[in-house]
Formats: sequence, structure tokens, C-alpha cells
Amino acid sequence: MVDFGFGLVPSSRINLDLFDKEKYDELLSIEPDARICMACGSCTAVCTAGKFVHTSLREAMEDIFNAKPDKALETLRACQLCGKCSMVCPRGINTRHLIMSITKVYSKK
Amino acid sequence: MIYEGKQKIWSDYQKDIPDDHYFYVRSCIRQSFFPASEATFLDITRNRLGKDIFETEHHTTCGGIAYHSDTIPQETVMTIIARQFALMAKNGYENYVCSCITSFGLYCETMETWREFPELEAKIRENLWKSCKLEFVKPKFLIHASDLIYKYRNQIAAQAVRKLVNVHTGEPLKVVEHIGCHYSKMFPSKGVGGAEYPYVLVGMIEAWGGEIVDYPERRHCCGFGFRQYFIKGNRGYSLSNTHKKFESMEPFKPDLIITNCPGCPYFLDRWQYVIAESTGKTYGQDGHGIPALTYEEVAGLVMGYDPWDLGLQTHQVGVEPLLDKMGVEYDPAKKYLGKGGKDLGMPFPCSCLK
Amino acid sequence: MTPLFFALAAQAADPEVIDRIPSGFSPFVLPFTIGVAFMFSWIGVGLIRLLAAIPKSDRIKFAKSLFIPKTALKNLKDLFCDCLFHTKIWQRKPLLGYMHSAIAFGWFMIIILGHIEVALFVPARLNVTRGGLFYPIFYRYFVWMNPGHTTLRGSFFFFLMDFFLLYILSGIALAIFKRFRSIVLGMRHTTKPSFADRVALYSLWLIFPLRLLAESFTADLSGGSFLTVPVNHFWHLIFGDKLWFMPTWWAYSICLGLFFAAMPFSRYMHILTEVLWILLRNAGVKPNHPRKGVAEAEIYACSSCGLCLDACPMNVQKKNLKFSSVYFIRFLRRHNEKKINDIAEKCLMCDKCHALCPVGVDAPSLRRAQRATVNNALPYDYSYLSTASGSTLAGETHATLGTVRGGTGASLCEASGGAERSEAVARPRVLPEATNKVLYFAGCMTHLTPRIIKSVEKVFNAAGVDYAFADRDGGICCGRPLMLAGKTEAAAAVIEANKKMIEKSGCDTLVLSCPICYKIFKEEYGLEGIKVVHYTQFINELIAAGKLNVQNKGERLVYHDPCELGRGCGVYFEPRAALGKVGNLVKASKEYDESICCGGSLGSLTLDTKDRSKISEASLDSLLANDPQTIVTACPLCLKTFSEAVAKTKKGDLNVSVKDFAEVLCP
Amino acid sequence: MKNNILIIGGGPAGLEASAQLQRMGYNVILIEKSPKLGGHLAKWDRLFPDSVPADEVLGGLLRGTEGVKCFTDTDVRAINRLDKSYNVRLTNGITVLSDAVLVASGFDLFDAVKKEEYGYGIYDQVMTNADLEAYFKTGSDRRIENPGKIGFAHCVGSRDEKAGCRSCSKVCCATAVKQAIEMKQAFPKAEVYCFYMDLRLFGRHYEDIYLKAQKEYGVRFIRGRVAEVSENYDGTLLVKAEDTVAGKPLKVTLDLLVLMAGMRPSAAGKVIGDLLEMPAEEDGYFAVRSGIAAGQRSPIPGIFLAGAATGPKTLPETLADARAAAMEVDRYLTEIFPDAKNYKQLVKERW
Repeated sequence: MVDFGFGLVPSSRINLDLFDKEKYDELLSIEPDARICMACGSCTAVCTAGKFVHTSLREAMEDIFNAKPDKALETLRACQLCGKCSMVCPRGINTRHLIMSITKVYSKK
Repeated sequence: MIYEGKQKIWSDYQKDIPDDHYFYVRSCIRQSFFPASEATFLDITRNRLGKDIFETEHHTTCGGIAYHSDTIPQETVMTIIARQFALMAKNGYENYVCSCITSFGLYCETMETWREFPELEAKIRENLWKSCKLEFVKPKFLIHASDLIYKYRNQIAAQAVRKLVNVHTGEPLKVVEHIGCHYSKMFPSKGVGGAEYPYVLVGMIEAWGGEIVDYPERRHCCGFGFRQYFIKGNRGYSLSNTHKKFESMEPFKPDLIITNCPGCPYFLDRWQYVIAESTGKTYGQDGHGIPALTYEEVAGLVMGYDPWDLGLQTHQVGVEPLLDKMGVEYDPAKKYLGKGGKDLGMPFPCSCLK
Repeated sequence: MTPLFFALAAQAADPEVIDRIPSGFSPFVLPFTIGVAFMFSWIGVGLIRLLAAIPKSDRIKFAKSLFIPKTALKNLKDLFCDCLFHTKIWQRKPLLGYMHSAIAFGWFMIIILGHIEVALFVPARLNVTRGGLFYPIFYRYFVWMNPGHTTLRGSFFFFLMDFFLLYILSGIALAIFKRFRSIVLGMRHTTKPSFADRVALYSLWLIFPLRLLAESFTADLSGGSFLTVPVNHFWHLIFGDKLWFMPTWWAYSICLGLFFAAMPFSRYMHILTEVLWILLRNAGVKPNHPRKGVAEAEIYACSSCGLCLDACPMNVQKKNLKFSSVYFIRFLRRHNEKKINDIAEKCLMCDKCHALCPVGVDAPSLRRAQRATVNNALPYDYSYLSTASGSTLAGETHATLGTVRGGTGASLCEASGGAERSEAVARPRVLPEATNKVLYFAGCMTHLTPRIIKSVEKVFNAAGVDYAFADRDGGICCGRPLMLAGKTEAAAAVIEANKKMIEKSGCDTLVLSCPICYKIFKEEYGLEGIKVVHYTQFINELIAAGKLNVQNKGERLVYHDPCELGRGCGVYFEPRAALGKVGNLVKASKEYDESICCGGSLGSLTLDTKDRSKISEASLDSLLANDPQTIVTACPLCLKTFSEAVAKTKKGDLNVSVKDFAEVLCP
Repeated sequence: MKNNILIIGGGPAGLEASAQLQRMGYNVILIEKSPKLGGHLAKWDRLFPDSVPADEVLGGLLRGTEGVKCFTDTDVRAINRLDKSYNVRLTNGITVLSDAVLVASGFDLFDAVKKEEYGYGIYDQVMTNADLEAYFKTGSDRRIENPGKIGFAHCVGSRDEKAGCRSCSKVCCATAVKQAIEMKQAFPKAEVYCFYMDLRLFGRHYEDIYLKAQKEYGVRFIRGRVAEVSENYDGTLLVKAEDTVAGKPLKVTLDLLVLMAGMRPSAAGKVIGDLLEMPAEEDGYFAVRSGIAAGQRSPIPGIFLAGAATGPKTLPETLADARAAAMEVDRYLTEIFPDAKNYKQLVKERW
């Protein structure tokens, strides 16, 4: 192979065709609220860990939907489970359980 | 795919193309990339179709590359263009034909800008006068050279010695058309067939017997993108763009790509080599690439020009499988012989791309 | 038995009691003997397994504890009070207490008295080889009362035996009645018995009536008293001289055998395991796994009495009864992993079941241990705690304390980079060294209820408290939510970070306004030389010391005990003492350790909003029992939950406000 | 004798207004250019938010119009304003002398072909909301054969200045959510995506269907406008949008794309407007005397407007508007029209 000093750049595009429905269904079976996020961002706004490091449940949900579960896991690693997000979620999502469930389901390889 | 739907759109995007007396301006880069294309164009229009095409050695670049690379201001570019228009008027022409899509886009942009901002036009007029003591007249018709071939596609077909057909199977060749972004994406009404389903090359393919391939990423840029290519650090993006297009057209197994822009055939051609050499992937049959030709080269092929006179040896992707399919006779030994039998030298052999 | 009894027996020339069956055996004893032998071997093996499973240090601790007089005394007291008299149930539901103690204590006494009788009258039979296992149980069958030689001593035992049998029978009658009408005994919910439970239960119901039947049949031969003798006469009246006493003794033995055989698989196992659990508990040995080791003793100590059903705040919805501790323990026994986990995750961890458990089973801790088995291994990354806050926290805290007077207390939890620094830090004012270094830590949740922060600061200012505000711009979580979720290791990481910050602050008193924080700061942080107090305690002290002047406005207040503060930390008195000085404290229908969780608890991992609001409604109802004007609580979660519950309530005429403790106390 | 009132347009607004005016005792003449009464409602299957059958609603409206003189297949040929009344010549040869004219010309659905990049009429698997309703009504459409992945593109011909439609069409979001649910009901295994710019679900129960779509049907809402559609080798569609919440371009392969064509001013209505010399606003919908206080009065005395002729409206809004228009007509015909002496003055003061 020839090295040209440049090469193909990995795509940052979301490819919904890669969405893992099985895993998502597994997530839904333990936390059905995973479906009802409306991306308002309240959780991220109040996040205790978010003061120190980039972390966002809203974004993690997006990443799950957008077939980027590893990014979701990465985002949620900073969570301290303090529960502020569950207090402010307008849809009453059990955010702490959602976070743990995502971690549980998607860290299984 | 519903063909009638497309026809309806094509009928909405027709443009007036004058019958004769054209002022022709060349492309800066095509002359070095695919040098025979413009010569073939002039030969076909002048000698085969009997049209009056005038060109002058005084015309220059339109400034497009510098403009799109953010190195010269718009007023400078407009003044250069105004000078070209002045040359046209000076020589008694009013139908402006350009060989380059970048130029075509820029001329359109300039004319539209002047229409919206007449004070700018006045200023350019002044600039041109100050700098060259010239006065310009805006062309009555601004057309791209491919528009002209499109207009005469049926006459060319009538004179053709062969069609875009696989002579071994009798099946039409599957042809991908690629339109330069600046042909109609900026001003859909300025291109034949508009921006979403441009017809300019499709018309030629249909007239010459080929079958059009409509693949998902057909609207995507070839990857030139000016700054994406000029700066080495960005070149990966240029390559990735091209790669995306090939990945998308691959399932359709195209035999040929026709383009109408200076950069596109170059990048669709050369990047196939880079993709092959850096990843091992090829898109044609049996390790070959997909030939990416200019519309003049294709017109020349169907009209029976010798492939080496058309400069097909200057393509990175070998055209032999295509020539074989079309039943074009050629002498492989003469591939790298220039005018008068002068040896052009063999390119360095590729390891992946046949 | 003591030699005295042997002596007494030997002295009698004519024996009072004669061995009726010289072999000392009859085939009907077999069902009982087999049953009881099975049960004892099961327990024996179980005990050995259990002791083998616990860490060596715990074993030693346990063994030692048995010989420490103080612990031994407590063991004895607990065994009598908990196992026999069921004092905890007596205290809450006297009738239910009577029922339990009648069966337990009565049976215990009958067994003891049976053995004493044998020891007194036929001591040789106590020897296991001569039927010691069953003879004392079926004593009345095997002996014949020597007519004309009865003594007062014999009659005394006859009387006692009949008395305790009647006592038990009254308990059994109540138990049968309770099965159908539990509410009369003060239980709204009863457990659903398993199959083994049913076998044991119905055997148990039958054992004592059958004993009465059997003993009454033999009463004219082997003696009896006020109960068995009249019944014996009655039988003779009906059946004449022909009494079929063999079948009744068989039935009695079979029921006993069935009961003991079913016991290890039923709730009645607790009768024996409870003893072990009390000993282990008093030895201070703690479970570290939901099922193995000490936990095994704990889960088998559960009597499935079902008191936790009534205690559980989730009982407002019938569908959620299945998440009560009694079922949790049942599934732990059955190794039903799925259900164990579901129940463990659902619980609000309000600790009421633990507080009310007659056996003292700490089911919430077992749940936490269960959660840890699943969640502790979940990945986390708190590296940012050291890089983003650690150094900054340490650096600024020192400068802050004692230099900033109350009211402008600066934040100690600053993110690196000066942009977010509060003004107070930017322009420190040098004041004389403060004598009282108070650090206020609001906690995550309190930041969503800013009125608590405002009120606390107002109180501090009014009382002239020198304080620094540790997390004015937000801090790190205390770690309790992680702990509750079973992420023990992760909790340790945040604890470490907070601890560093607090220790470097140089404070001597740490005031918390969130009970969740308070509990973990107090129990897990090990902050040496720093007094950790909840703001209810701190403010109460301020009032007592005369630093904070309050006025009684006569408002009708009701105080809600937050779970983590009341049952969690035992703080019941101080908030009430303080509130009593500003208003007229009325009672809730359930308070102190019976207070109902507000429903907003962080403890539950899976309970959804709808179910939570049902709990909130129930808790609210309890608080509204005596028509208060204001509900006062001392927890940001309770405050938010009740505020929302009051706003959402469909009671049209409800005119009650929800306030925080500090809000009511602030001048 | 009671006054003649001509109502132009036999859609929900025209039907409801004629029923009301009929009840008041006026002599109502209703004309409809197409062969069938009911307008778009007649082509719809079920209605958001409660999935009421459209036929049921239409049936109710039609029952209310008994006694009204209805001319279908009838258009206006010419209109002459007399002193106070209008002399209207119809295409069926009849001439009506009408004291008031109510224009309820409704709307046209945006012609989705105009959004070339979506390939409606070019790609096999692209359809519109109206096509889908037709499918629900008839149960057949060559494009729908157990689709595995379905996309709904909101705002096709709405909020699109380049397509000449700046305004929001108001009903498409709710329709898309309704149709997404219905498709999930029909094909429970399908994955359904809604591509929206803003979810403009403002009415009562609308949020409920949005929640239901997410919670019970697992419809995925992606904030981003569909920007490009192309056809794959196997005839499926490659759809590109940006997930603006994630801030990343996105692509997905779909088996079916439903374009939520928005509302455009009715072309037939424009002809009427021209005949009446009735002004339209920049957006093409008819101007009213006052958007707030007099939304059913045109600037021309005696000419009234109802329904989507004055801008996108939901069905309940249209019906309410029609009732309001009926009240306005009545007020005009009782308070202003009869007073021949002061007519001009009254019009000046009260129109």
C-alpha cells in the first residue's frame, strides 16, 4: 500500500441503519422511559458532574438512537447518580435508572 | 424510479441556447488535465457541425480558482470577467461559451450580482476602464460548452459511428453522469434540467444509446472543493468525498462516468488510483477502475475519433475495457505516443489498479 | 436436669407416675421423630455451612461475643423479648402481639414443662437412646398416673400444662381468625403463603387441637387438669368407655412431623434461625452479600409475619405489594435472581420495614447488597474530580473560612478556571480569626430548592454564625445516591473527594441541610474532629443557646420525618423541639419511625412517577390528619415532592402550605 | 322574504356556515366546483387527535345542510356588484342575486413535486400525507407492502421561503404524528421516524398523541429537516437530514417516505378573489378586515370569508370560523343591509 500522506477520513455522519434494535429493546425492557425523552436538556443543565466535565444524559440518549452507544457510555461515565436530573425531567423519566440501564445494557459486549 | 416524473422536471428547466456564432473561452486546468478535450470540442463544432466558434489568445483565466480559494476579492474577479466580456464584444460576439464549470458558475454569479446591484456593475465598468481602457457588454447568452454539445447531441448521434452500447452483449452501457457543482446548483435555472435531476449529460447519454445510472450520491461533489484539495491537510476530505460517491455507485456496476467540469473527471479518475493504492479497493470489473471521461471525449469516441488522439491515455484509469466493450479499435502500442510518434513516456505502474 | 429432681423422684417410695408402656416406644411417634430429626439435621448442616461461609474474622467476632457478658445479657434479653414474647409486636399491635406470644411462648413453655415433668417423674427417659427425643413430647401417652399417689406437685404441672395449652389454643384461634380477618388484629395486608407455608401452617393449626384431643382422651389414665379432665369426662359421656386414643395420638404426631419436615422450607424456620440471627446481629457481624453468609441467617430469621407489608409505603397500590421485604426475602431464599433484582431495585429504601420488623431484619441493607452485586461493577470515571476540583477546593477553602462573615460565605467547590469564581472569593475581606468554624454544605438537591439555602443563610445571619458555604456554585454529590444504587466503589471515590475538601477547609462543624448527605457524612466519611450536624439540630442548638430568637406565631404545623433523617439517623427530637417554639405542632397519623416516605426518595431505582405520586398522596393524607396549616419538612426531596403533591392534589378545599424547616424558623 | 346568501366552497367551512345560516332562515346557495361535497375532509380517513373517522364528521356536516341549495360541479363565471348585492353568474347557467357572499374556498395541498430533492413522482417509494390517507381509506397503494422503515418528512411546503411558503401549515405536525401511529398500528414491526423542525403540536390532546407516539409506538422524532432523498440500487430510499440536536449529519435507508405536504392558498379561490377584486396578502391567503377583531370579514362589504381561505386552520378552527362567519353575515344582513337610506354610512362605521 502506498502512503500518500493523506487518506480516507472517518465519517462523522450518523447512520441510522446501524441502529442496534436488539440492544435497544433490551434497554426498553428494563427501562421503558428510554423512549420518551424529548431532548429538552433539563437533565444536562442541572447535572452535578456537568459542572466539571462534559456529560449529558440528553446527548447519551441521542447517541443511543444514533447508533453510537459507545459515545453514550463515554458520556455517562462521569455521572454521580445524584438524581438532580430526575427531579427536573418534565416527562418524569427515571433518569438514574435510565443511566444505569444504558450502562448495564451497552457495556455488555 | 419514475421516468415520467423526471421528464416533467426536465421540461421545467430548459434554457435558450443560440444556434451559431460563439465566443469560446478555455479552462485553465483542462488544458493540462485532459488536453485533447477542448481541441475535440472545437473540431466537432467547427468541422463536423460547421459552427462559427471564435477564440482569442488574449483571454485569461476567469480568476475562479483564486476566488474560491479566498485569495482575491470579488471585485477583482468581476473585473477580470468584465475584461473577457469586453473581448467578446470587441470581436463582435454576444454568445459566450465557456469550457469551465467554475467559470460558468462565476459568470452566472457575476451577472446575477450585477442584476441585483447595478451600482457594483458600474463600479466594475469603471475599474475595467481604469485598468484596461476597455468597455464591456454583457453577453446575450451565457452558455457552457456542454450545453452546446447537448444542443447538438442528436446531430452528433446522426454522425456517430458507434453507440454507447456493449457490442458483445448488445446491452446499452451503464453510464454515470456527474455534473460540476457550479453548473446548476447555484442557479438551477441556468442549467439544462435544473440542479436536482440535471439533463445536460443525460440527454447526451440517451441520444448516444447509453443507459443512465441514477445512484444515491449522484448529487455529491466530486471532492475537488478547492481548499479541500489545495491544502494537503484537507486532502483526506477530498478523497473521502470521492470515495463516498464510488461506494454509492458501485452496486450499479457502471461502465463509464461522463463529466462536464474540469475538476470532476480529474478527481474521479485520480482518486480511484489513490483509493486503490491506499486501500486496495477498485470499482470497475476485475481490478479495473471506472473510466471517468469528459463529454467531449465521449462525443469523440462515438464519432469515431482515435482514442489516443482524444487523449484517453492521459487518464489514470485505463480505458481499454471500455474501448473493448464499445468495439473501438485501438493500437495499444501507440497509447503513449504523442503527436508525430513522439514518445510520451510510460507512467509508473500501479500495484493495485489495473 | 438438676440432681434435685432426681433426688425428689428417688425419694418417692410409691411412684406418682408409672411407665405405662415399658418399652417406652410406640410406632405413632415415628412421624414426629422423623420430622424433627430431619429438621435438626437440616439446621445443623445449614449452620455449619453458614459459619463456614462467613469470613474468619467474623467467625471469631461471633464466638467471642457469646462470652462477653454485656452481649450475652443482651442476647438473652433479645431472645426472650423478640423470640418468645414478641414485645415489638405487642408495642404496636397488642392483639397481634398476644397471638404471636401465645403460640411462641406457650409452645416453648409446654416443651420446657414436658421436659421438666419427664425429668421429675421418669428421668431415665431423658436419655436420647431411651426415647429422649420424643418421650417428653408424648409424655402423657407413655405414663400412667398411679392412683392414690398424686401429689400437689403433679397437679401443679397438670395445671400448668393445661394452662399453656389453653394459652396456645387461644393464640391459634386468633391466628385462624387473622387468616380471614386480619384487619381486626391491626394488619391490613397479610403475606401470601407458599406451599410449604401452607403445609406448616395447617399442621400448626392442627397440632394443638389434636394435642388437646389426644391428651383429653388419656386424661383419666395419665392425668390432666382443668382443661383436659372435663373434656375427658365429656368424651366418656358421648363415647362411653371406648376412647379411640391411638388415632388421635397418631394424628398429633403426624401433624408435628409434617410441621417440622416443612419447617425448613417455610416461614416457620424463623423460630430457630431467629435465635442465630439475634446472636449474629448482637455480635455486630454484618452481611456483605444479599444471600450468602450472615445474610442467610438474616433471611431465614424472617418470620414472614407480613408486618412489613403494612409498613411499606408502596402498599398504597396492591400491585406493588409484591415488592415488600417479606417477598424479597422469600425470593432470596428461593434464589429467584430475576425477582430478587426487581424487588431490590424497586424499594424506596425508606427503612420503615426494618424499623418495624419484629425480628430486626434489615431488608433495605440486603437490597443494597443485592444492588451492589449488579451495579458495583458498572463502569464510571471520576478522574475529573481530582483534576477539576481537588486542587482548587483545597486552595481556596483555607482562605475562605474565617475570613468571610456569614452571608457572604463563598463557594468552596469551584471549577478550575477563575471565570466562575464567586465575588466573595475574588475580594476576600480579612476578619479576626473566627472561633466557630462552620461549613455549610447544601448538597445537589438543595440547589433545586433555593428557598432552603436562602432560609438557612438568613438563619445563620440572624444568629451571627460565621460560616462558609461549601457548594454555593454546586459541588460534588455526597455519594449516598451511589451507595443506595449499590455502586459502592464509585461512592467511595466521591466521598474521598468531598472529604479532602472538607478536611482542608479547617472547619470544626459541618452543617448539612439534606438528610441524604447528612446520613452518609455521618456514617461513612469518618471526619475526625469535625462535628457533623443536620441543620435541624444545628438550628435547634442556636435557639437553645439563645443565639436565634424565635417567636411562636401559633401556626398549626405538622412535621414530616424524612426517611434518611428519622429512621436513617434517629433525628426525631430536635426538629420538633425547634418547631414547637415557633408554632403549634400537631400530630400526623403516622410519625416518628412510622412516618410514610414522601415518595420522592432516591432509594428506588425503578419506581415510576405515577406510583410515586400515589405514595406522596398517602403520605400527605397522613400529614393532614389533624388539619395543619403548614407542612414542615427538613429534606429538599420531601419539600419538592410535597409541594408538587399539594399542587396536584384533587382535594379542592386543601389550604396548606409546604415549607422547609429553616423557612419556618427564619425570622 | 329572507335574503339570498351565496357560499362558495363545499368544504367543512362552507358546509358548516350554510347549515348555520340555513338554521337562521336565510336562503342559502352553496356551490362546489368538484363533483363531491366535503373538500379535503372527504379524502381523509381519520382525524387527529382522537382518530375520529373523517366520514363521521363529514356525515354530520352534510346532515346539517339539508334544505340548502347545493350545486356541485359548479364554479363562478362572473360576479357583478350591484348597489348592495351581488349578481353572480354560475357555470351551470344559473344566476344568483345574492345579498352576501361567503368565500370558503379553502386550501390546496402543496404540490410535493415542487420539492424536487424529495423526488415525489420520481422515486417509487415517496408518497404524500394525502396519498397515505387514501391508502388508509382504500387499503391499497402500490408503494406500501409491509414497509420495514418509514419516514415522515414534516414541513414539505411549509416554512420554506424558497418554495414560496413562509408560514407554518399548522396541521401537518399533528397529522404526521397521527399517521405515524397509524402506520405503527398497521405495521407494528416497522421503525418509524419523524423528521421535524419544530413540533408545533399546540392543541388540546396533541401533546398526548406525541407522547403516545413515543411511549407506546416507539416513533423516533429527529429534529432536522429532510434535505435530500435518493434511490438506492434496491429501490429503497437514502434519506439525509441533520440531527440538529446531536449536531451531526444523518442518513437512513427507508422503505417509504411520507411527505407532509402543507397548505397553500387555493388556486380556485384565487380566481374567485380576482373576480371579486378581493385582496390577498403576501402569503396568498385572503386579507381580512382585522385579523383579531374581524377575521371573517373581507375588506369588501358583503363579502365574508371562512376557513382556510384566510390561512391554515385545523378542522375545529375552521368550523368555529364558519360559525363566526355565519354570525357576521347575520349581523350584516339584519343591521346594515336593510337600511337602504343609511347603508353607505353604516358600512363605513361598522364594516
